[in-house]
Amino acid sequence: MCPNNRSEFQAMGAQVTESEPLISMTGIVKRFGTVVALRGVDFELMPGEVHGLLGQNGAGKTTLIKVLAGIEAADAGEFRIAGERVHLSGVADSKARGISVVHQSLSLVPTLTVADNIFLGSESVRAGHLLDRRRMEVRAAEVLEHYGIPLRPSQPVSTLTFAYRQLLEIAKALAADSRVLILDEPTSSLTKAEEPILFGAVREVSRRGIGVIYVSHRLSEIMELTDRVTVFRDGANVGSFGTSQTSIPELVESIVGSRLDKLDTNRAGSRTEGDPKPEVLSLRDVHSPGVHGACLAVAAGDVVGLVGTTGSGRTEILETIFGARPIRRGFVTYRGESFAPRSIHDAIAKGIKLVPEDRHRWGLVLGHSIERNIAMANLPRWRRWRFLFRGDESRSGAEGVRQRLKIKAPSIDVRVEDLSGGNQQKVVIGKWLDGGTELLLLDEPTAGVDVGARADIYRIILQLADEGKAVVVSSSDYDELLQLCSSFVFIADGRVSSPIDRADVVDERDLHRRLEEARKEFSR
Amino acid sequence: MTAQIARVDLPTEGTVRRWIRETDQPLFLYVSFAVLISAFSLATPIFLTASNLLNIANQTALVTIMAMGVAFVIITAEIDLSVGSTLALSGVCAALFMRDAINNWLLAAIVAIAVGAMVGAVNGVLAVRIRIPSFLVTLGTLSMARGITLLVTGTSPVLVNNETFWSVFAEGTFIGIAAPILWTVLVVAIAWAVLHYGIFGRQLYATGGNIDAARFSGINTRRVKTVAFIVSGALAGLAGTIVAARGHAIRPDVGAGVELDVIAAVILGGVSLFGGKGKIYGVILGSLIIGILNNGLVLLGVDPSIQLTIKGFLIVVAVAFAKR
Amino acid sequence: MTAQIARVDLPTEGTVRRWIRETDQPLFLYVSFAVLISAFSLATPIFLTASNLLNIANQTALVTIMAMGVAFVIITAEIDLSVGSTLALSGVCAALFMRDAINNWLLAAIVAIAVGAMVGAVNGVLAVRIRIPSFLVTLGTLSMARGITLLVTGTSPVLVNNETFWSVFAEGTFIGIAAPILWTVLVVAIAWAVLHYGIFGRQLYATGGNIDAARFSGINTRRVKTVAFIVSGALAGLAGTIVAARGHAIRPDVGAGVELDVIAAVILGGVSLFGGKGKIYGVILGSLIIGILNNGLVLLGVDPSIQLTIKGFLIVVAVAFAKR
Amino acid sequence: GTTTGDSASDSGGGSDPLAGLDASSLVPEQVVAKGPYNETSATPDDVALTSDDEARIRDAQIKVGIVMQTMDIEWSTEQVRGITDQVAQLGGAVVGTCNGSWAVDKQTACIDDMITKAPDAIISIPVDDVGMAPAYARVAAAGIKLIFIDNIAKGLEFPTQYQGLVTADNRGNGEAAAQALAEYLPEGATAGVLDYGVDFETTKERTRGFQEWMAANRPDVTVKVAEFQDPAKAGDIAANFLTANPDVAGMFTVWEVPAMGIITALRGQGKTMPITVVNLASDIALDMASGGMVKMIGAQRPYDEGVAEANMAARAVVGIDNPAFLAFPATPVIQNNLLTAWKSVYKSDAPSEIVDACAGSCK
Ligand SMILES: Nc1ncnc2c1ncn2[C@@H]1O[C@H](COP(=O)(O)OP(=O)(O)OP(=O)(O)O)[C@@H](O)[C@H]1O
Ligand SMILES: Nc1ncnc2c1ncn2[C@@H]1O[C@H](COP(=O)(O)OP(=O)(O)OP(=O)(O)O)[C@@H](O)[C@H]1O
Ligand SMILES: [Mg+2]
Ligand SMILES: [Mg+2]
Repeated sequence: MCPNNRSEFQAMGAQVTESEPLISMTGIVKRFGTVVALRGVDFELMPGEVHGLLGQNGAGKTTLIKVLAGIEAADAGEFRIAGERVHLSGVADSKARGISVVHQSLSLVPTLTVADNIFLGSESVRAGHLLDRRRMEVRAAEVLEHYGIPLRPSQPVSTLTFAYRQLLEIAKALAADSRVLILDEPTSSLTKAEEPILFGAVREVSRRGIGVIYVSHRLSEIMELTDRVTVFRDGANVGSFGTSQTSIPELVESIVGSRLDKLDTNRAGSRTEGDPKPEVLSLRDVHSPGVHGACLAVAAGDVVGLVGTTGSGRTEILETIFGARPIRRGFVTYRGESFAPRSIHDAIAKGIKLVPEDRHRWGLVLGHSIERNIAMANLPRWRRWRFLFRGDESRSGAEGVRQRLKIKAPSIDVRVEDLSGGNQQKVVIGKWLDGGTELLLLDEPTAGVDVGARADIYRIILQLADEGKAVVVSSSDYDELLQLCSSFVFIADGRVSSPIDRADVVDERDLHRRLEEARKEFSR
Repeated sequence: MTAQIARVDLPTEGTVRRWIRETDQPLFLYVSFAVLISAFSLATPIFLTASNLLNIANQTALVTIMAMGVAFVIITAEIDLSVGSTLALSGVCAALFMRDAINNWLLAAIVAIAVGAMVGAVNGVLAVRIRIPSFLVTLGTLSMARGITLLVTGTSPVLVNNETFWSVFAEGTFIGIAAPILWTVLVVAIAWAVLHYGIFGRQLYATGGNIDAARFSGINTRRVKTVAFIVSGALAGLAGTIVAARGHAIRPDVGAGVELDVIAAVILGGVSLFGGKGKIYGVILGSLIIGILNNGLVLLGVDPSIQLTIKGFLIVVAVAFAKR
Repeated sequence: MTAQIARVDLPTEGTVRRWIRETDQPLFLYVSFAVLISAFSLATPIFLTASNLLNIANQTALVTIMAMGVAFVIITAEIDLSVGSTLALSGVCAALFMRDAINNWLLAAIVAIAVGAMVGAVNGVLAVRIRIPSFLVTLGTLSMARGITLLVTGTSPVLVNNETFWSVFAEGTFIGIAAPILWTVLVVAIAWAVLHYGIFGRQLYATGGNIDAARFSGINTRRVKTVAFIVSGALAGLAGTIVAARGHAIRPDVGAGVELDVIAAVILGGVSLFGGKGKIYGVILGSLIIGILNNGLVLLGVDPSIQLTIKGFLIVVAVAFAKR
Repeated sequence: GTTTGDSASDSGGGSDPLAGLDASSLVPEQVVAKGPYNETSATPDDVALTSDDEARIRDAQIKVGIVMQTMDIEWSTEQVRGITDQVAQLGGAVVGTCNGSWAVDKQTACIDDMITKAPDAIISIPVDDVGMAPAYARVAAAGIKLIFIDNIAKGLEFPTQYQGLVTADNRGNGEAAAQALAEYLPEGATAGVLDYGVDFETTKERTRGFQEWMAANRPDVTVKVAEFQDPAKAGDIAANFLTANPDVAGMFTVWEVPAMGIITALRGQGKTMPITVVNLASDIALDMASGGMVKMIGAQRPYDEGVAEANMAARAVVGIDNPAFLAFPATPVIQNNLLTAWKSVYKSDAPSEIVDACAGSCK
């Protein structure tokens, strides 16, 4: 980044005396209609510290952040920035006070370019009202390059895939000269390959005395990155610990409020032994937009993990199987017969279901109720006399999903946009829980889902597998893959390696190493 | 624990407010509706007479019928500006059919509805397959249909000489209720069932709410949208039939500009132009409110140049006050 | 509501298609534009004469000017149906001001634009603060403004007796180009600068493209939308001034229905009704294409009924063929 | 084109062929228009009221409803004013005025609303002489008297279903307009007609009058016709028509709105040519006053018509027979009788702008 900025940063770091907290909140209360999102929360952020914020889905993390960002006004409580008591008048106000946020649900303008988005609301101007386009593009390029983010300033955001949008969100926050940097689940679909970009950036800014609030459900990240953690439960602060004094099991316990029995992952491995099971799906040299000669075989009871870096084309492969991308070349056989899904409609009718990567774009009608969203995917099941819709069955079905996945909402009539991120993801999974699934495709299935619910979802997936369904998982969370999968394939630029058995993989580092090897293979 | 929160907190909010928030029912419509009715019935005794109410129903019939179809289209986040011209074209076709081919009321009606459906299908295909913004498509078919109508009639009216046709679609009454009203009731009933109790309704809402999510849930969004356009066209065809029957003749320039009234009724009824939202009875109230305004202001003998102003004002107020 | 984003796969698609998508340039407009021009100039020699081209420019001036403002509004994902009535109201106010108060061309023009801006402000406040769907708000102000215009004039034209006014806004020429064209050029230039080189332009696109993102980025989306409505109103006011100058008088019923032409030009110009998208020169081409169609078909002496049909057809084809 | 250039110079200076003319010489000997059942027109005196008629009417305290085709134009306002004044004069009251907004369904609604208000008589101009017929039939069925303006609804019977029709001599005005325009057309010239491209009886009559007179008296003149269907677009159509036909030396059109369109178009093209038109309105009058392009206006008498309609309605209510058809004779207006004509049509002095613009050249 340009030197003058760095000096600005240092200047700001100097301003705040070590003793005084950058942010201190006491007794913050926030209600949404019937829901109490924050019930008297205390929170403190010191300069230069990386402060982890943990809690179940719906615990109130994002709400607290919205209050900090001036998006929501607290109903009660005291809020100080650098010792000065403030009542934020709005986002502009909190920006002006040096708070910049990476939001959980993407907040980019798809019709504008990367540079435009980075400087949205803080454009550089020439002659009063005219934009200084060149300056913006140059500065954008500097920021992106400085933090090693692989994006072109002139690229329109509508062409970016989810992971890249997430990186752009981060770049946007970094570009703002800020005192406080808030990251709300920035890694939900970043892979090991991009983690260094993010972690490097976080460490750098904290070195400059900037306070960082880091929300994540990936406890390993928390342990690695943060100095201090605060845990929320049902809108209340249930304690802050120095990261060094705590451990993952302890954190899990205080998050969930009870001890969580770890899945025995060997079960996943063990299922691959024994007599050969019928093949459900096989791709041979399949070509489609973004997929270049993919080969893949999935047998009943298998849980195959797709391992790849961002942009590798995992999403594309899944979408191709799902009929969302026209197959240009190659052979697909599905449950014995050759199969070329003409449309998603087609694939779903044949029992192929996809949990998409970007829940807001592909998963949900945000303005509709939980019930409507779940029903949307199960209309054939609730059909009566060809034309009519069995509303009661649909409601009880949705109610069942809500309880099974512990979706935190007053009722199934709540609009999905009013749910917390993780609870929204649960709804997306809930759409496909029951009803004629033969092949389940999961793209980042547990992005933003808390540890407790995550375990439940794993159980459900493994249960499906045991019932003889086939499952394909794309996840950037290697721990997740290791817990779920019976075998792995490695993906790079739309091509697929030969599978390896779960039993042959030791741990996350091992998995990452093998991916790197595979990518070298491909590039040769 | 989550459940607890729900149980604990639910009572704290008024059930009415919750009902409004959770279901997007345009409560305000009831209110402005009630206000209007009471205001007018206080102002003039004639207003609440049965005959006058039937009067209003009869006058709003056309708009209500077309509003049902247009609502379908708008719920899928598309728009249909062509209903006015479609009405004229299909009405004229029915009339010509009776004059030059077979003078049979039923066949004529079928012709009209078929023609309307065809226009709708054209709209659908162009908007959905070729992906032209439906605003443009339907603006195009609007002037095309009108042009064709003027051509085939040579701009002069087409007479209808078929007693049965007249009475089935306009003059006949059943337990004192005029045919157009009965047709409206029938259409509304079906639309209601389809939208709120039918599979197709769910598909419409999902498609309009988030077309990608709908597709990824296995809904054939193209089919859904196309069908919506066809329904809209067909209902415009029915409206055309009624117009031809009412006038014992139909002019090629009939129905020009009616699309705005129809869309106004739909939006006033709480249907969102961005799709995925709206209720049938909202639309009914919407078109009734407009009808009542027109009727009441005339009964009060308000000066027409002021009527315009008042009407615009009241519509805005109705909604504004609703949002409180 | 945020705009839907089409999923795309960069690597696999042709560079041209990609270019069209990435920069939402309505390429097809160029093409259909070229096609139209060549077709007409082949069909009739008069078409390409300087006088006729000025003719077209002069005819499209009003629509183009208003289209600029309406484009601003539509880019923020709102809509403005009231421009026609606003034109009439502000033109009439200017005329009355000159007749009954001070007969000064400049003050009169300022009055007209101020009145227009005021109507726009009303639209803005109702649509943005009270959150009434702008379709309804502007439909309301449409009939209110018209009603007021008819009231203050008693339906009779208001005469304008001010040579300077006539020549500044209508009859005067500069290097052979009529005043309305020059005004259009001026407005277009400013709109262009604001939209594509100004902060405000960014804010418009952001607000229309993803209002939450815009808000999260500290953009005062309410202010942005309100200003867009005000601009739209003010430009309708300018259009009203030109109308009054052209006729040496202005009738209260002028400009009825022009909103559809204006919106058509905007959408044809590649501006999305869902907001966040669109380019100024697209809008210009949009309104020119419509103007050229009207002009060419009359030059060819096509029967008006057929004209309608052809026009509708060509508009659809132009876009359809564009999407290939 | 050169032709227009010449005619421009003609119309410009004192050599204006109409300058010395007596406007009344343009009026056809007797009313040309014929009634719907080919009746010849009565005269306004035929519906005048004797003092004892008036007495009976006063006792009846008649209630009258008005249903217009639009309320956006001066002509309608004047009609309503004439009716309202006269009804008041006769001790009655206008119970309501409804705007048909050029739409069959809207005007049908108007009629039904009026019937609901149960006045003694309804005075109305149909937006659609065919499609409105059943609605108007209901008026008679409800025992309400019905007086038509300009045109009856097809198939209605006099006097059972309607009790009178009042109109202007549209065809006569067309003839007068043709005669006036002819003065400006050199041998073998081309005249243009900007016609309303919709089957609307009133305007068709005017065009018929114009074309019949030309055919009969100036066979050397070629008449070219352009049609508009949306009055708002008439100006553009005119501009394009004149560009396409540079030989056109003078224009006739069917009412003031398209006339203003032509004027605007010509101004835009920096051309000028003689225009004749039907219906007196202030904007075209201003142009005429200042010796502009409008040379002759075939005026109607909306206020007087309104008075006559009120009289007929009143007579019908108290059971006095009306003539079936009353057409007010054409009232040609040229620059030299503009001010007097205005006063006789609108019962008030012409607006000051017009008087100023005359600069003494009008009376
Ligand atoms: N706009 C809203 N309207 C109603 N309820 C809301 C709204 N926003 C949040 N909530 C509720 O507030 C509670 C806290 O939500 P929040 O998003 O802060 O949770 P979170 O800790 O961020 O969860 P996650 O880890 O899933 O992101 C949830 O129960 C949610 O349903
Ligand atoms: N910067 C980029 N701009 C536009 N398209 C990209 C970009 N990077 C990748 N893509 C396209 O997106 C496809 C997959 O991107 P995506 O990030 O979804 O891959 P993925 O393997 O699903 O990784 P992830 O699921 O973590 O995003 C790539 O194959 C490529 O076609
Ligand atoms: Mg959250
Ligand atoms: Mg992906």
